[in-house]
Amino acid sequence: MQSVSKTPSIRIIEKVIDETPTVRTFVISDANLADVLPGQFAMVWIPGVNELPMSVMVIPEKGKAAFTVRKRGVSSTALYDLKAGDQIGVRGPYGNAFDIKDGKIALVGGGTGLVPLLRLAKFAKPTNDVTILMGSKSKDEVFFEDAANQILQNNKHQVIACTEDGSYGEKGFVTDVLAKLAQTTKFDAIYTCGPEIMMHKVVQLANSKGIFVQASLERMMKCGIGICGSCCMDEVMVCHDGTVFDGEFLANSKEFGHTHRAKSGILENY
Amino acid sequence: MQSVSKTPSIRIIEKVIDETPTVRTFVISDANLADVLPGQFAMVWIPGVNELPMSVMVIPEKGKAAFTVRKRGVSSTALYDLKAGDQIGVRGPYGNAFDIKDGKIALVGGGTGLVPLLRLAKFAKPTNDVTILMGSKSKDEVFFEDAANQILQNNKHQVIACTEDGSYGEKGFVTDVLAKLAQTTKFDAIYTCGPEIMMHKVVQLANSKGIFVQASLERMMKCGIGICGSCCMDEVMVCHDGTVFDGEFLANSKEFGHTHRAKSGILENY
Amino acid sequence: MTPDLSVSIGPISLGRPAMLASGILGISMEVFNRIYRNGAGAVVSKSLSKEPWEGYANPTIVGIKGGYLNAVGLSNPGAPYFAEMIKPNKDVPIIVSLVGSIEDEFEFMVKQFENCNVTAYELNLSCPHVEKVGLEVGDDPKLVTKIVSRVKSVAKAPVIGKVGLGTTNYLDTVKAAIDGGADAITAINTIRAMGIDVETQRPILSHKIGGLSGPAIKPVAVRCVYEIASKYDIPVIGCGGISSWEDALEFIFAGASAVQVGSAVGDRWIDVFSEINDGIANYMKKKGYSKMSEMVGLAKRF
Amino acid sequence: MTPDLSVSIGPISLGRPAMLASGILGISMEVFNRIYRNGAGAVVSKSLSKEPWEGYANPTIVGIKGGYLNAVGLSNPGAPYFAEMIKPNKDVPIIVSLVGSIEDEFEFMVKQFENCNVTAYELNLSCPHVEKVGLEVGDDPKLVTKIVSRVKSVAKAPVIGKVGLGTTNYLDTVKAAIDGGADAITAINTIRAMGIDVETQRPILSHKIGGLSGPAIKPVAVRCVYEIASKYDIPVIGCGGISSWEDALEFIFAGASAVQVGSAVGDRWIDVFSEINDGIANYMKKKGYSKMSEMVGLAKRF
Ligand SMILES: Cc1cc2nc3c(=O)[nH]c(=O)nc-3n(C[C@H](O)[C@H](O)[C@H](O)COP(=O)(O)OP(=O)(O)OC[C@H]3O[C@@H](n4cnc5c(N)ncnc54)[C@H](O)[C@@H]3O)c2cc1C
Ligand SMILES: Cc1cc2nc3c(=O)[nH]c(=O)nc-3n(C[C@H](O)[C@H](O)[C@H](O)COP(=O)(O)OP(=O)(O)OC[C@H]3O[C@@H](n4cnc5c(N)ncnc54)[C@H](O)[C@@H]3O)c2cc1C
Ligand SMILES: Cc1cc2nc3c(=O)[nH]c(=O)nc-3n(C[C@H](O)[C@H](O)[C@H](O)COP(=O)(O)O)c2cc1C
Ligand SMILES: Cc1cc2nc3c(=O)[nH]c(=O)nc-3n(C[C@H](O)[C@H](O)[C@H](O)COP(=O)(O)O)c2cc1C
Ligand code: FES
Ligand code: FES
Repeated sequence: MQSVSKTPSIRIIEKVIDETPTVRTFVISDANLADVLPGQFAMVWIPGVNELPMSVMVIPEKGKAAFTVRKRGVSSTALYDLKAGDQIGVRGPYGNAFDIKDGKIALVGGGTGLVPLLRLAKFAKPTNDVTILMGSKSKDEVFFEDAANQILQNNKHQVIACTEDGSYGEKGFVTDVLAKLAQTTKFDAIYTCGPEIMMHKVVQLANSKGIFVQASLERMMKCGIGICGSCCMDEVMVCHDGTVFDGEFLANSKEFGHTHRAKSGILENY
Repeated sequence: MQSVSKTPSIRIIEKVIDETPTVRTFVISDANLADVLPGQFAMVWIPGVNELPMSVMVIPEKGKAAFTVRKRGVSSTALYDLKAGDQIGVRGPYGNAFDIKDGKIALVGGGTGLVPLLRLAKFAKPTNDVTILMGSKSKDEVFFEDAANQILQNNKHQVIACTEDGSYGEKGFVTDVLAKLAQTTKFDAIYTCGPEIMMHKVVQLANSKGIFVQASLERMMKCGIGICGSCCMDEVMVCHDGTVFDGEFLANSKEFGHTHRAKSGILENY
Repeated sequence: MTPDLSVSIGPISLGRPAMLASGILGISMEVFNRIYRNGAGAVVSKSLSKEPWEGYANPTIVGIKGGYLNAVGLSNPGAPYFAEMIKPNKDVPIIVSLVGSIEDEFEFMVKQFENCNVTAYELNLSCPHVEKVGLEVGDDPKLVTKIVSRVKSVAKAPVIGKVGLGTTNYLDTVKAAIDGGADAITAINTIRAMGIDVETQRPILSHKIGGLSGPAIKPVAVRCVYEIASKYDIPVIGCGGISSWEDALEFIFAGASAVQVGSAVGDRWIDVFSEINDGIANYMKKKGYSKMSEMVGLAKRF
Repeated sequence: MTPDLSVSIGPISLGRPAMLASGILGISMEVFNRIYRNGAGAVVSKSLSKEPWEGYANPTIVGIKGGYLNAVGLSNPGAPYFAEMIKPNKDVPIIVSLVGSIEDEFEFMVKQFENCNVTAYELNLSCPHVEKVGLEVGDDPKLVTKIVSRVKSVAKAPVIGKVGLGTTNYLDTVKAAIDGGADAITAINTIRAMGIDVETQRPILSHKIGGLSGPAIKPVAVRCVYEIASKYDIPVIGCGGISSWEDALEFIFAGASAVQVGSAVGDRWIDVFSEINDGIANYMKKKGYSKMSEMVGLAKRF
């Protein structure tokens, strides 16, 4: 059984890796988080600032875990600005995990949505033929290409970077590239994590072709453990019933791809 | 590891055995208490009346435990008067246990003090040659003779009942009978439980002959778990450091055989 | 004969004894539906204010030894938004929790629910970590009487006062609520508490002080229910640390007519409701009770 | 450099930060000796009354989820008997806990200790389960001031007021003790609580209502220490649920100058004192503190 902590434990940031001009990876030692399942997340406390849900990034060394953070608002920027030696608090791991199917699988991610997908890649079966599609605006926002190739070195695999401006890899939205690919390749399963509009398109595409699909969702999270309700979507709590949901469930969701709740609990449009 | 409960759990009295006109044994099912070590006790709650420390009596059937109660004051009488089907609460087991030595051992008990000694007999090594001395005033107060023979059936053993009036077995105080016996038999260890004056004599005798000796003591008990201090004797808590103490410790005790504390904590003479 | 798990809390009748406590998963109609289907007797909404509130920054809820510490800061979508959301509801007994500082606010909020199916209003007189509302109201018995009687005068549904341990005697708050015409009392809210992280030397919650919930507070909550039920003739709803059918019965025996379950959802998930229902039904069968009301307050006979 | 574990609580100086709390193993000089040798900074006696008290019938102390429930009923051998017992004591810092209803009783008791080596008096203003004393005194701030000032006028040793959560604002009790001249405050006592056995439907304690202690109350106690230390300029001794060095530091950071350990003795035995000493010393080494006072109240800077 996985050991789950509900109280923040302080960890020292041991290493900071610049991934892009706005994305950094922070490495800590945490035996508990080192082995989380793909899709699971932790609550990361930036003392004095906020506590944010974060997917747990794969780190090759035993007993190490990491968070890959994109600098956005106040809180993620405060995290992004931390240095080696600084303290953060972590609790978790929380949430369910992707179900890994046999055969040809596609992982479709955007930005830090790649974090759970790379962990999924790490859990891939030797027989999985893995295609990773990574979307970004332009060349300087591409990251994790090497990490992906490294993790999948023993699998048949391809890593396809897609940039909207065509400055690197395939040109276009990652969803368009996936659609093209899916015309010729018969995927057995598609997994996605990233901006909700992107995931919504991926799920629609997969559902229309009858391909098994799972998406890892984001919502406003406070407790992370199914108490406060702030992460609710339809009748599920994304933190507890998810973050990973099947295409079938998502096809019936009134909220997925359309609305999410603000801090007050009011539904807002994407 | 033994599982120790600090909260009373309700048990149904399944059987009541009359041992003498003033002593009864009450059988319950309790996997936890069935296997306590010799010397350990439980706190027995007589709902609406009191909660008393009680040694746990050996019952041959698996998963069963029992209390053997002498009717004395209000509380023990209330317990004594319970019937099959009535409820009592139990928590425990608490306290330490006798150390069982090799060779010839003597168990010297009076009244319900026999309870932990019979459990010790049950834990005897196959190589132990066991002498049980049971003291009582007169014939109708003798009990556990059969139980003792039964428990020790695979050991070399003798069960000697001693009555003060000579109406059964050996005539005289159990301590006198022990003294006589010890002149001819070289005991490797002596264990005693019963009235403190009796135990005091047994310990003196053993110490004077250099025989290893242990006694299981009684004191006023409230918590049973080393919190309240009501059972203290010298610097030890009888419930937690005992109830079993070595002859060496007892020889240095200012209180053993002389004083015990009343409910208020005031020292009173025996 | 299967025992009847329905309960009456004064004028309020519910099919099952355990409700979802306020502030737990309490902002979405779909979630209410799910929890009701899973065995809750009713759902109590998150405490609603006149306007939407964002609440405090995280950490707002963390686990600690014996339970949880929270200072969510009463984030809620506001009464008008919430009323709109529950308008279509027909089946689920919803108890609307309200929070505010003065009578007028409460009146405004109750009016939002005129066309809603509301089982009762629960007035939060006891949130321990937001200024000017909750406990600060509950600690002012005169204000409590004013608020309760105003709500009584405008509400069509029964009114419950929810109390907790503040800086005045909570029994005076209960009395004040009774004087205002309250139909029932819920006891208790979380207890004001704090956790400090030893490594950073910082209070763990962003608000520093919050409320303690979960098993840790159960013995205190049972005592409060027992005291209220012994002292006053008003139905009580027990709340605080209930996570099993035994816990629920402990409150019933102390004098509660029904119970609410909060933190246990974080430990046992929403299965906790059917576990409680089944456990109580078995107990009733074993002991020969046919109705819940036969068990209310049985501990008081000793 | 080994860190200095000595603490000053106003006029009281102790060699180590953790004392044995009142009512725990607290009636025998030999036991006090043993606990002091095992690392306690001082021992607080069982609360003593003018005359010996027998206390309540068992069950008086039971374990429950998160801690212990007790209603011992303040059984104690009485101040005169106890004073006689500790007369020979030279080495062990003994804090004498006193309980009573009026100033005269306290004066009588203090006088018993004229020829004893008393480190301080701790006035129990907070026992939650005996009538006319403890909390019923603490809930009456005027009486508190009277008692404290009377004790101050006759006692040669410093005077500590021990508070808990009663029916008035405990901060008013603290204020009243300060007004009476108290040298320090101990916070908190057990919290009024109850457990009911579901099988028999009976209150478990013979006195029915008792006090909750142990880990369950720690977050509440930390909050109280933080509130007192933030509001008043008086040294505070933290008490409630401390069972590790981390727990002890949590209270220190909240503003306590020293701590008391009670229930943890039932879980970790008296080794708990040296565990706390060692843990704090290691922490100080790691973080570069040389004196305990450098750490007092550090959480207040956030
Ligand atoms: C399961 C999950 C995994 C995630 N994994 C990653 C990851 O690996 N890398 C990454 O960069 N981001 C991740 N995020 C997103 C991240 O949690 C933040 O939402 C994001 O960094 C935006 O923060 P901000 O700086 O804009 O917040 P601010 O601008 O400071 O946000 C404003 C307010 O909104 C709140 N807020 C916003 N979003 C959330 C949220 N989801 N939960 C709680 N509070 C919120 C903040 O508390 C704050 O009060 C994940 C989110 C979820 C739900
Ligand atoms: C470790 C241990 C094991 C024991 N095992 C047995 C046993 O197997 N069989 C047996 O018959 N007796 C046993 N006793 C003795 C038993 O616990 C009672 O002390 C005894 O039955 C006397 O009770 P009473 O009816 O006289 O009490 P009462 O007359 O009701 O006693 C008066 C008051 O003293 C209190 N009291 C007296 N003695 C004790 C005590 N030791 N602890 C707590 N409260 C006390 C009662 O609470 C009561 O309030 C044991 C005692 C101890 C300490
Ligand atoms: C995260 C959280 C939020 C809460 N929000 C509210 C609230 O909005 N209104 C209210 O009256 N009580 C609120 N409470 C208190 C609960 O309703 C309940 O009274 C308390 O948690 C004790 O019950 P429990 O131990 O079962 O959780 C909240 C509790 C928690 C843990
Ligand atoms: C069995 C028991 C007896 C107690 N007796 C007293 C007492 O006589 N006087 C007093 O001031 N506090 C008494 N207390 C309260 C403790 O001193 C302490 O304040 C409380 O238990 C909280 O600390 P803890 O959680 O470390 O036990 C008693 C507590 C227990 C458990
Ligand atoms: S974040 Fe609280 S329920 Fe999901
Ligand atoms: S009975 Fe309480 S310490 Fe032994």
